[in-house]
Amino acid sequence: MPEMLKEILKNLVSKPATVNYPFVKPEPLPATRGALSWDMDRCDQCQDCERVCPSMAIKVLPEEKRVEYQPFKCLFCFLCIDNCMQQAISNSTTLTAPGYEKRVEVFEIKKQ
Amino acid sequence: MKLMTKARLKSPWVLHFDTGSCNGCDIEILAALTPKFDAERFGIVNIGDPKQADILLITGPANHRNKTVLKNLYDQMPEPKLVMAIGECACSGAIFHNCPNTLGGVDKVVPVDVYVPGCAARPEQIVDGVVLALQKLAEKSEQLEKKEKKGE
Amino acid sequence: MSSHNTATIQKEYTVFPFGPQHPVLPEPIQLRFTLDEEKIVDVVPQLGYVHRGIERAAELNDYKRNIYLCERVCGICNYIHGMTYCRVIEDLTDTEVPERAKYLRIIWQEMGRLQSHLLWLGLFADAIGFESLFMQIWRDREIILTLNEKTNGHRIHLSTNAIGGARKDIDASLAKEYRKDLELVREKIKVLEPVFYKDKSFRQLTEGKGILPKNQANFMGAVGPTIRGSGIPQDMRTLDPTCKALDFKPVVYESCDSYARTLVRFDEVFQSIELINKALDQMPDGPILNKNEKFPEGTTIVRTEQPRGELIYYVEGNGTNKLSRVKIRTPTGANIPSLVSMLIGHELPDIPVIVHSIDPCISCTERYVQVKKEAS
Amino acid sequence: MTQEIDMALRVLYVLSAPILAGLLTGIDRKLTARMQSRMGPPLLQPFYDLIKLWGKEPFITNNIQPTLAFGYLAFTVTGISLIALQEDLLFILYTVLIADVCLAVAAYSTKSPYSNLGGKRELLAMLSIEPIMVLTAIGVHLITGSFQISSIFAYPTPLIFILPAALAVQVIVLVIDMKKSPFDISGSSHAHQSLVRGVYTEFSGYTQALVELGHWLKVYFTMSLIALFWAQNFLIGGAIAFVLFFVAILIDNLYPRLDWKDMLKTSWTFGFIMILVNLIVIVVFKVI
Ligand code: SF4
Ligand code: SF4
Ligand code: SF4
Ligand code: SF4
Ligand code: SF4
Ligand code: SF4
Ligand code: SF4
Ligand code: SF4
Repeated sequence: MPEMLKEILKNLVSKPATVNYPFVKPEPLPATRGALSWDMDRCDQCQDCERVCPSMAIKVLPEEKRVEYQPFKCLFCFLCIDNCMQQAISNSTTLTAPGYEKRVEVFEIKKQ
Repeated sequence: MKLMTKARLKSPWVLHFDTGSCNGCDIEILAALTPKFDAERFGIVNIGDPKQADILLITGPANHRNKTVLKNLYDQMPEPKLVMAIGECACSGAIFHNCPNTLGGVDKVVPVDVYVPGCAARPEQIVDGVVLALQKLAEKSEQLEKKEKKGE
Repeated sequence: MSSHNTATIQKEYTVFPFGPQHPVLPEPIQLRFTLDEEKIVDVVPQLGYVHRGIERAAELNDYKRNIYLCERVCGICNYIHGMTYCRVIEDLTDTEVPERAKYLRIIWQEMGRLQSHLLWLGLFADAIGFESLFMQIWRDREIILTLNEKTNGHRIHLSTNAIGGARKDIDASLAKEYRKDLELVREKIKVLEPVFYKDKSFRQLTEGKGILPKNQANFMGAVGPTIRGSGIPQDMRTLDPTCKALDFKPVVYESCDSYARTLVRFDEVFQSIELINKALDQMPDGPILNKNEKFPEGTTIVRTEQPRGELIYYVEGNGTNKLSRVKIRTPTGANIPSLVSMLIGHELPDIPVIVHSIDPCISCTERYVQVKKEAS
Repeated sequence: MTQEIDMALRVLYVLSAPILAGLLTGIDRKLTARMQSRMGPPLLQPFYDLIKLWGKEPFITNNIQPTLAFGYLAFTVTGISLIALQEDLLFILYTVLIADVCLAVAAYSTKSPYSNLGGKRELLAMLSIEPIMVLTAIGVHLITGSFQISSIFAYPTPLIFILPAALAVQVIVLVIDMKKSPFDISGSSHAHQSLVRGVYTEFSGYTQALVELGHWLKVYFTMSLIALFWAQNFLIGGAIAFVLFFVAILIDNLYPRLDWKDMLKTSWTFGFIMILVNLIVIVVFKVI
């Protein structure tokens, strides 16, 4: 007797396990590692994040007073968040969106 | 004529090639085909034959050995075709940026149409990426048809 | 290509390339089969398609940055790779790991194994054309991945390793979810037990295929489920005192064929769930991270058990922030000689079964295999 | 008047074949998906695939391949038309056999080892279903005294009551024809096997569309035969054929792929014995 029979018939009559993404978007879990952003009011350009980043996705340019972040290079390991003394980096639970180009995100300190 | 474009959008068959990824993205591509995400909803079939595929999914940073294989596979695919770089290391080398045998991103070998971030790229992101790719496919399809009309 | 192989081609055997791009193998390895009709006469593995040079990069980086590079030696056993690297560095810097972190490591290590074994059982089903079983197992595997995401935010790469402990903790409410979800997985996989134990067609396909006798397994240096399926209880987890405290015993099957290797993995799924549950129960309270800013000095070896077998990290430190040598020996590399010996004499339709039965993972294997320029 | 309606029905049967056959494939994919607790593609998916393939840039491996692909389709269509004309059963079976040969030769005509092995296995698949079909046809002859399809209709009782075992054996034929596991050895719709796409490997663009359409029609043809043999009422016949179709999909999901030896073994032993026993029972007990 084929042993899968019961399971298959059960599957056939029950609802499919499919989440109809992207038409149905499930709530992201609170721990989900999504896109990063820099709060430049807090950042003191110490370059700690650049130093710990294992894939060199961050460039801190103290002279130009800005941070360049490459979401298409980032591993979402969040070492930068853990290591920033100023807690200037924060993450959302929204996943980084795919794109036609490799974006570079620039965060600048507003000039007074 | 519009029917053809619609059919193309409804039936993107994919070919997956690993150019030295860590497997993370490969298993997520497979996960995108399995019940929870079921990419077959969009007509996506993992076809395994470059001559019959529409979208080439590449994972991994590409290296000196497999770049010829990759180029070959790309050339064997008939038009209209698209290339998606899945995962950070396929996009830019990411963690493998200083590995001596990697090229740092598959766009050094073949033109890439859609970049999907994430390490590993999650099935949701891959599905989003396919949606983007389909928009591009629609443009390509229309261009192709215009060309055909001119040719006649 | 060996001269032996060229000689056989002249006798007009078919040379059948399996890979590097092949749907049965998600990863690019090429096995060149020389076939007499459908019978395998010779196999020449061709490697190098995923070689990246990770070991070299690990020597170029600051040693602290390497954790996540080592995780990405491979995505499937990522946690164990990262953990082994951390343990090597802890050894070299004399860092004491807090008790709680040790238990956390066991939990995530077993989560990785669970995920990997389920993945493999599915892929194996797929390789033999059992699509419904593949879908079923991968559907249930999603529960594990979601659980991973609940704790760490990632489905695949956990990124919770840190030198001297762990970056994340499992609190009481999470532990409850772990127990609940793992029970769910256990039930769902239990349902499939008759398929693996009894299903006639499944047994017909795997029994007696790819025999690796006990002494041969030892001689060829097989590791992991491959050697345990040949009746030798070799498991690196027995070296781990924390694992010992949870009275861990390796799963062993005696029949030496693909079927035995499948059952080892199937049983280990339940064993892993049990281990995680025990670890959750016995986990002491306390800190999880013990920072130490010393630079690694000296040489050391750490052996751990990956889902596919023994993993060895050998590291030389020289008292600076860079390491002078990182050497990783992975299970698939150790199993390839066994694979070649298993394949010869079998027929073409058996290839997927046998190749899969060692669970070949090329990603981690190809850091060190010497790359020769391919002719043509 | 009835003759005209009859004529119209026959024309309708041939003309609607591609649409019905495509829908069947769609239903197949949907059912398979649901058995695997997936949502599955839309019902019209096969048509989208076909139209897309038609619009793809063709890579022709050699000159003879498109002709053979077309031959595959043409002979299958001929087979279906011959059913509509209620021609000689053996004639119909061998016409469709030529279609299969076309496919196998097309696969052989290329250099790819995958394709060649696939072609070889396609021949083996033919080898295992043809005897069953022919034996069944002989059974029909035994009962009705003729190979003509019209004689089946003229016979007083539906054949389902006389040849039940032969009907059951048709499941094997259907499984092999649909290229479903355990017997999807020569090629499958998904790429999950050691031969990649088997016989289909070297087709692309419009030749692939032709072959794909041919394959749908081949399944449709087998199902029509099943429907024809066992009932005189189209609807009942269709229902029987559909039940068998469902069983074939179920079997696909229940078994892993076996090799060609098992396929030959199953069809030549199990299939033969079932039909032979059926025929012997008929002859001995004079059921007719
Ligand atoms: S570590 Fe924090 S404060 Fe320092 S540069 Fe980075 S973001 Fe700014
Ligand atoms: S990073 Fe540390 S050691 Fe280096 S200059 Fe700054 S404070 Fe000194
Ligand atoms: S999350 Fe990790 S990889 Fe990404 S920028 Fe931060 S440190 Fe770099
Ligand atoms: S992007 Fe990350 S997970 Fe994906 S293949 Fe590359 S290293 Fe692995
Ligand atoms: S194996 Fe060769 S290429 Fe790779 S890291 Fe070592 S020396 Fe470099
Ligand atoms: S090459 Fe290295 S790992 Fe292999 S046997 Fe020799 S010493 Fe051991
Ligand atoms: S054995 Fe396989 S899964 Fe594990 S690390 Fe190596 S490549 Fe990855
Ligand atoms: S073979 Fe060459 S590279 Fe290898 S250890 Fe000997 S001398 Fe060094």
